[in-house]
Amino acid sequence: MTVEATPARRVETLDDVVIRFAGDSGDGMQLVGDRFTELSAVFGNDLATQPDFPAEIRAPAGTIAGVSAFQVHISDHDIVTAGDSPNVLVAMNPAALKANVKELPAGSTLLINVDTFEQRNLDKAGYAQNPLDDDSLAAFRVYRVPMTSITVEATKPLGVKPRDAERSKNFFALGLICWMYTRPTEPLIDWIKKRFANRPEVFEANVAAFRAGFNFGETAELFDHAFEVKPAPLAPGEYRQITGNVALSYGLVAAAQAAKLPLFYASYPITPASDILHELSKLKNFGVKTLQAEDEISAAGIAIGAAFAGNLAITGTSGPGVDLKSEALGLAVSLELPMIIVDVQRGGPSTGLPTKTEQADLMLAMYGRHGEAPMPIVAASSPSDCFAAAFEAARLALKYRTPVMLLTDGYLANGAEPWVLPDVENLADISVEFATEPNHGEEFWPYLRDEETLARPWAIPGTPKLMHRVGGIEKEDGTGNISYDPANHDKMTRLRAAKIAGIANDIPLVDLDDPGGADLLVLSWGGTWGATTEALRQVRAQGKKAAHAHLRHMNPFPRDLGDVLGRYSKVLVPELNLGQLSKLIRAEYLVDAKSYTRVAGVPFHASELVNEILEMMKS
Amino acid sequence: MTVEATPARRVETLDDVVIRFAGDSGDGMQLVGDRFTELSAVFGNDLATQPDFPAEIRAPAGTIAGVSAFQVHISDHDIVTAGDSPNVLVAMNPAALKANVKELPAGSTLLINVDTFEQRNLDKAGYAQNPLDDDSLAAFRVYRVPMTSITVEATKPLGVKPRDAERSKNFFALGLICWMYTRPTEPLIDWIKKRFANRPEVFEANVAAFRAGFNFGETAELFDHAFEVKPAPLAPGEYRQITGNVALSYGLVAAAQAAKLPLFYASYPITPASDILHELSKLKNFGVKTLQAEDEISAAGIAIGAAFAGNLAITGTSGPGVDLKSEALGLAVSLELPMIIVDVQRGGPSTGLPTKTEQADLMLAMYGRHGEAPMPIVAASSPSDCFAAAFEAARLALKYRTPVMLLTDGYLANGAEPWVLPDVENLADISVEFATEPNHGEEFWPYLRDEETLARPWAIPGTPKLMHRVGGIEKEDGTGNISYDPANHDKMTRLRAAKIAGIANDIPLVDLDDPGGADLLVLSWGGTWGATTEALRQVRAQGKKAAHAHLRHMNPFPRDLGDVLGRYSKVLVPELNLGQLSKLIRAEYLVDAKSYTRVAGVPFHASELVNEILEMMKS
Amino acid sequence: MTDGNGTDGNGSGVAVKLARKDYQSDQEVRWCPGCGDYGILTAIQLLLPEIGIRPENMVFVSGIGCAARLPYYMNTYGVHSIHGRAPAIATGVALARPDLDVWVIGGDGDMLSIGGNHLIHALRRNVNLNILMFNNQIYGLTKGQYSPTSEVGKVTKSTPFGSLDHPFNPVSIALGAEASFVARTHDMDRKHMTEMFRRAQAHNGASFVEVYQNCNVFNDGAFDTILNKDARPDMLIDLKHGQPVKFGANGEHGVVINEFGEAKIVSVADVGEDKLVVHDETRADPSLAFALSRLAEHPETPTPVGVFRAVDRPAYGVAMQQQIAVASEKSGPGDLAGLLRSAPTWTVA
Amino acid sequence: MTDGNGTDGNGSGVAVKLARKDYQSDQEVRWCPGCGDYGILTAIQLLLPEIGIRPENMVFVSGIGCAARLPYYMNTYGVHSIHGRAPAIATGVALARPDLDVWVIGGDGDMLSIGGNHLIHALRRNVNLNILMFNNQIYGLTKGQYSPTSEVGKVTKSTPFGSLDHPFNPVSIALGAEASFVARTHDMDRKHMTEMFRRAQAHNGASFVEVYQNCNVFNDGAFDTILNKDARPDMLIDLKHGQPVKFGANGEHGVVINEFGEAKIVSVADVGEDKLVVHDETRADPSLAFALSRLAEHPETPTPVGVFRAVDRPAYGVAMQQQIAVASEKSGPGDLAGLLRSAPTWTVA
Ligand SMILES: Cc1ncc(C[n+]2csc(CCOP(=O)(O)OP(=O)(O)O)c2C)c(N)n1
Ligand SMILES: Cc1ncc(C[n+]2csc(CCOP(=O)(O)OP(=O)(O)O)c2C)c(N)n1
Ligand code: SF4
Ligand code: SF4
Ligand SMILES: [Mg+2]
Ligand SMILES: [Mg+2]
Repeated sequence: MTVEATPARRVETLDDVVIRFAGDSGDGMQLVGDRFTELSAVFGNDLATQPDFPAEIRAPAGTIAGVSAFQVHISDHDIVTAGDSPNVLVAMNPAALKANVKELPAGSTLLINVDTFEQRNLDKAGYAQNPLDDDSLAAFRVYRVPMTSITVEATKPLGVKPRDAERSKNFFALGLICWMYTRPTEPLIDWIKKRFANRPEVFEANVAAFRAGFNFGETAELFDHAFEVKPAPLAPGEYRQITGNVALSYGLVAAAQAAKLPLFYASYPITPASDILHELSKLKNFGVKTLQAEDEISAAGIAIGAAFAGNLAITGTSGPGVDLKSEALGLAVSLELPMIIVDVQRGGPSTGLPTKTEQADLMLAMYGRHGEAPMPIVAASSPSDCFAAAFEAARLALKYRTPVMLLTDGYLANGAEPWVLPDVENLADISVEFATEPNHGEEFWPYLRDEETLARPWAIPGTPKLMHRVGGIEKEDGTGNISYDPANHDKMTRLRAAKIAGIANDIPLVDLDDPGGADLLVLSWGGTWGATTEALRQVRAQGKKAAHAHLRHMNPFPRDLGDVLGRYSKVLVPELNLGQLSKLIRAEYLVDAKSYTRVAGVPFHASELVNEILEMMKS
Repeated sequence: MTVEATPARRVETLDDVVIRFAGDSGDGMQLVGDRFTELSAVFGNDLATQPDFPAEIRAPAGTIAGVSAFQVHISDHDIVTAGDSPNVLVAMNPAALKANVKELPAGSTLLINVDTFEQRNLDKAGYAQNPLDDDSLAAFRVYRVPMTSITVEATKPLGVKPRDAERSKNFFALGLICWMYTRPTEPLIDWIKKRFANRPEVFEANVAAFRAGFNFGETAELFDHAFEVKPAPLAPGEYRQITGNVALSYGLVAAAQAAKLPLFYASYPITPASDILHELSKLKNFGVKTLQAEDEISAAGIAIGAAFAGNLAITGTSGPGVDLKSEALGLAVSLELPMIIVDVQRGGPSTGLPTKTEQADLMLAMYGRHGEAPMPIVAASSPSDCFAAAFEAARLALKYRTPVMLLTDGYLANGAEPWVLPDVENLADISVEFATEPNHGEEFWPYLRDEETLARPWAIPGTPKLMHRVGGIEKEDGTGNISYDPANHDKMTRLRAAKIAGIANDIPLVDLDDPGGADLLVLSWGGTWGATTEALRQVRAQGKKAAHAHLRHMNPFPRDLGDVLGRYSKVLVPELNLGQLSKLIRAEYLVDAKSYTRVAGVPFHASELVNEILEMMKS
Repeated sequence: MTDGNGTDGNGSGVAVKLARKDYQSDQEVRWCPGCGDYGILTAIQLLLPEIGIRPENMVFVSGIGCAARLPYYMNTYGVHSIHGRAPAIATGVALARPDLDVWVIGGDGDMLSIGGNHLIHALRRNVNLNILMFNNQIYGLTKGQYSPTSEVGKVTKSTPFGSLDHPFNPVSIALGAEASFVARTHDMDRKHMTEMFRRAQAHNGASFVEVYQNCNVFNDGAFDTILNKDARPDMLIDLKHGQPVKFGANGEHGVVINEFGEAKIVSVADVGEDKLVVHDETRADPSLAFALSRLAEHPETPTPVGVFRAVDRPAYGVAMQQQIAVASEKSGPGDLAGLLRSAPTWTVA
Repeated sequence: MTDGNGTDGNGSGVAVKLARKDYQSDQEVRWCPGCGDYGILTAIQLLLPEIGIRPENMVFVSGIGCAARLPYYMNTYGVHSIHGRAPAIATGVALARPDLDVWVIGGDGDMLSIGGNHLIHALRRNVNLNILMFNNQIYGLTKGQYSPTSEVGKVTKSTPFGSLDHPFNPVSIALGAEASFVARTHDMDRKHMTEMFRRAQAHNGASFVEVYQNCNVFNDGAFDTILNKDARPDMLIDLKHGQPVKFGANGEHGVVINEFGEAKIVSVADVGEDKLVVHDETRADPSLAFALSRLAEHPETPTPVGVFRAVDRPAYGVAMQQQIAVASEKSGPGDLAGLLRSAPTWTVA
């Protein structure tokens, strides 16, 4: 039998709710967070999630540094962020409470595992006195639940040892939340069954804990009623949940198929980019080649070699790795070979905040190579959008024979959202022709360019009659032979620049969202799409008019960006850096863009953007 | 006895002359160029030189690729460039003629070593027919001199074998030029004596060749008269000739003395920066430590370690090396340690044009690190100015505990000019105090900042009670302990930025050269100072009004730059890149600066800037 | 390497013996519970007071990784730098200040993958560094990818079908890189670790110590076959200078050098004690040390621990100082005014 | 490594024998007159037609340096890349296209200084590359600084008072890095070079060949003591598989392995022929090769040339292909639509 909500009970309906599961790294918060998310997805809510791992390897249990949290936002309407702050916080221990309570708005709900609130844990969390005994939590609706002990009780009949039993307490918490928000329970129990198929005792303990949690909500006098969040009217289609790193990996695989080329991914592990390597290394049956190089320079070099040899070559990393690849990327620019560099941005400078998000590598992508070495830049705007962004990066790289920088960030990489599966049968054909014949009488000139795209031919080893040498020294226009001629260097420098600039004619115009009559434009890019979009919804909900343009192509910009900017008397550029895009557009279009920045390693809150926008409207 | 010009002979006086010695790499053109320069310097002319090496290791003798040239500009007035194009070309072989003649204005003088104009050499140079036999040189005053054979003749008496004798032909050419421009000859003969002291036969041969050349001018009917360029009324003082790389090396040594710190230079050889390593490695008795590292990353790391240990630490390289150092420089920014990175810019991207000059690393210096990692940038404007620029870079690095980027270029590095020796007794004191005591009660807080400069204390190993750890992970403001706190990261990011921005209050205002009434401002930076200054002199000589500002500090800019720019309706920014400074000032001050660019690996010609300026005045 | 007197003349005139706490920072130690790194840290912190170099004269430099966190826990000067670059940064410290005692701490990825080049060059230069490489045959901090010391076929996050790379033998590569001091120890035997660290610190020049370290989260038990208590006698070959290479509970196993210069494991009973190779750390030729290093193809076979090689060679920092001393002796202390006039000068009145 | 039939089926059906010219590009060769690089280039261009792999199936990858200019002179596919990175770039070519024959060319600075890490990792991975390192013990292209193979005390532009760094022995470091094929030859003996290059090319996996090369401009005569015609018999030890290691005009000198596994030079008369070590390239254990490599402390002592080591080990590219084949076999060719559905999906009508 499965747990059923008694039809009689009262249920209050909500538009949306933001729940954060917080506990020790060892408490399995990410796991129950994922489960709840999937239940809600399958149930039909729109949703967005945001995990928050500790940066430490594994900080001591019970300490603030060791707290791991998972926030999920579910709703009955289309949403774009994981929510500014939670309405409900599940705190498995004092540290989890302390680390998260300050973000809680007054009136929100607290589910606390009281069993853990004894002296040792309070000390570890740095609580002078037990917050449950003073009025520090007065502003919240606090539920004190002995999660551990009930879990142990519930699993005793199975003969589980207490120490093992305790491990299931996260499922108790999940059960309770599932009751509170009237989630279907079967899929979860099936999942536990599958997951722990070969460890029946664990399976049983977890199920027992889950049911205990669910029943606790049902029977305990604590809660006078449960809530429900109705399914959202999402666009029809087949959906799945996906994180940015997985979407990006699939986007690369899709691009390789659409280009009819083997995929070669060379990388050196680094947070938060490692999962792309992990994901792609599973896909050997797709013919995907992955190599864990000895360092990032090698990974970039390997990708260059693979590109020369005719593969769709990618190297992925985060900021520190991009620094190291700089010289190799300059070579790729000079060789004019197709290739993608993925930069999953994290907090900098230097080692910075490895597990946090940031947008501060835009200038590095633009200018992080000596000499004039221009490179197209594509930025993803949401976890699922990483699929399309990767595909677009591949299209540009192949068509224009150029390295392309693909920017995502830690928030997109680990965040998840529902995604309508694309129709893989009808992916755009982005395949390009290899050169097969001499292109200059009997000779082959590797730098004889296509008039329209200015791309040079891609002649791969194994092709008779097209043997040629390429290198990083300046090349004679056309023949590609070494040339120290001043005029030729000037010409080639401008040709390389013109080729990249010309891409502006091959990308969409600014996708402008203007309700009409706005004189303020919010210009955003990359991972802040969600927060910015939500902010504008709220602003408009207040009857105010503001326009929004979100950029995917950071270099070159859409060819109409100048005109668009010109139409607004006020331009606001919100960024998780000190104003990098704003510098670029000021230089390019001489518009007095105002930049709103926050460099805290966390996504924007829609609310702060709303305030900023309203402020600026006043002024 | 020494050669003396017969008093009788007629001599025409010139304001200035530009002479270019051109021959095969093996012909010793750099050597005679240097000698002529020194003679003229000691004679009292103002002068500027510009060597032009072949990029090849050693291209086959007689080929265009193998041509090596040396241009020297001597004058009786203050000059700032080596001259746009030569008035006199000495061509030791057909390749030298072919490679250089196209730059010769009509009416200029050609001294040709006719002995080399036989078929083999003409073929190697790619001459279909002998240019001496057709009228292709009609526009020039051509002197056909059998330099080789006369040299061989002149040295026969000494019993020198013809093959060896030929080697002295460069001294023949030098002798001839010395006669033409009435240079004193003793110093030269003394020099030859010293240089070849232990090879008397070579000494005698060279002297004989030199005299033969001098006498040839005197006696041959070819030349109806000689010329003279009177000494220039230079500012009083003791002068020497100096190249940029040597001046920079001495500037670092001076800075170390003025800072009372040991100098540590870690580098990996790369053209055109290697000579700094070569120069400093000679100065062991100055206590200078130099290390040739295994690569540029290591060199940067070694400098960071030396800085942490309390040395004045420098790492020098060119563009490709700066790419590689990016990650380490980000660490230095995060550690807030004093250090200088020298970038002797060369033609890029990638290997580019290693022996040519360019200004295309400005954006790399500004933005070539992931995350927000600001760094002051100092740029030298002439060969001798590299001394002062290095000193200033050290001052800022030490005072603000920050890595500083010092930009020079291939033209400054190898170019030479007379330099008034600074008074080393009265160098500014740029020494800073090491921390010696706890700064927070009993504790030492490595990131407790000086209120005025925002610099953190420099506590070096060996100091009791101040033991501390620094690292690249974000640090808590004050204590410097690892901190993942969002607000702290935002604060530290802005503090690092504010520290660098604050330097604007510690550097001179824009040094503006405005004759009054100008509405056009030419804004230049770095190695183009000479060409720009010369261009403005010529413009003004035509009675036109234009202002000039040349920047030494590229980040931060002088605090009044915005005002200055605001005063002019037209701003022209000439650069040897695709407009990098112009982008920076457009973004910063929203001024519609027009950028004039050339990326040909060679310095600007004053003349092209003159045209550009006049054009812009018209518009 | 500085000489310490083992006492902290704290101004009071009274000499206070240095203690473990003098080398412990106030930072909470943060490795996973059960991590081998704890034991190594303890061994270091217990040894230093004995050596007696004062904390302010010590610098711990590391790259990035779990191992590389160690400097934070030392109450000395320290740099937690960037991935792979610790040997370079430490070189700068050691050459700028030969008076300091400089330690380099890092993992197998930090030092042999991204940092491989700096390591081998520091070793050949013989910079005076005490280099401890914690080898857990995995990338710990990035949560479990294989490393250059992982065995072929290793299944990790980045190699779900098993790794293809033939691993480095850290001792072999160090010897191939002309190292003057090379040793191996492991996190299960504090006494042995302490002895190896002591020797490394005492050595003039670069000393390289490989420390087998258990990552109980991502590569638990990697060394069990040789390190679990019962296995040790038959699986650990304790190298002792001047003594025949023997092991086994009753010294029943031994090592001989065959006609190809290869180290082979034999039964002492069969070949006779006198046929065993007598270990000599001080051989100018590293061939013996190299041959012995090959016994640990991977830690499934009997594995030598102890000092493989310890030879005298001028330390780089000292030689650098000497060059400066000699030059100053010869040309006198640098005179800047004179230097500026090293080329012909002329005066304009 | 591709198999070539030595003929160029030029469509015409008539098979044309490949000749030297088929491997020569139209670029003028530009090294200093008298540079040892010329001879090496000639040896390569004369060998290739014999091997018979068609030019279009060959790729020459180099870094930066005089040596690294070589690819421009080959009428094959080629990449003149950036300083030190050739082994990495070549790895990408070789793994993307195991059907190609990939050569890596570079100098001692390119491969052992800035490129050291990529080299040792390419060797341990056993990527199918033919790596030729032209060792002139100097930086040629940058006009004469010392290199990681320069002898201690070398006076160069960057070390006017003499260098302090103990040099690498390229063969030793390659062996320490688990190389499966290691050889040494020199630019004065085309026949020997040709043989070594042939062997290197035929080897499956990474082959490393050190080529002593004279830089007559910046380090002229670096190898004279061993290479000048009269010296050679007594100074070059020509290693031959399966034969006792002997040299000297009349084979009067020999090499024995002593009880410490060290290679020592002896007089054959004194010890007797049968005491000489019999060279065996194929030993699984690299100790013999390593011991022999130590004979060339620096080229003033008798120096072995020839193949030190040649053992079979799966080439990385082949193993990579196999993993893919097996996976495709097992799970069928990749189905993108299925992949997207690898997580639970739900449908909104
Ligand atoms: C330039 C750069 N690349 C990659 C990383 C990510 N990273 C940090 S530590 C590490 C390897 C950790 O393994 P190891 O060095 O063996 O140390 P352990 O954690 O096992 O002690 C990696 C790949 C980084 N921090 N910087
Ligand atoms: C990143 C980078 N650093 C430095 C250089 C300068 N550089 C070019 S070749 C070279 C070394 C040349 O020596 P080697 O590799 O032995 O080749 P050789 O010229 O002796 O044949 C150096 C330092 C460069 N081109 N790129
Ligand atoms: S991950 Fe492994 S190595 Fe790192 S701290 Fe945890 S147990 Fe130790
Ligand atoms: S510099 Fe040396 S190595 Fe380079 S080409 Fe000339 S002789 Fe050859
Ligand atoms: Mg490890
Ligand atoms: Mg070399």
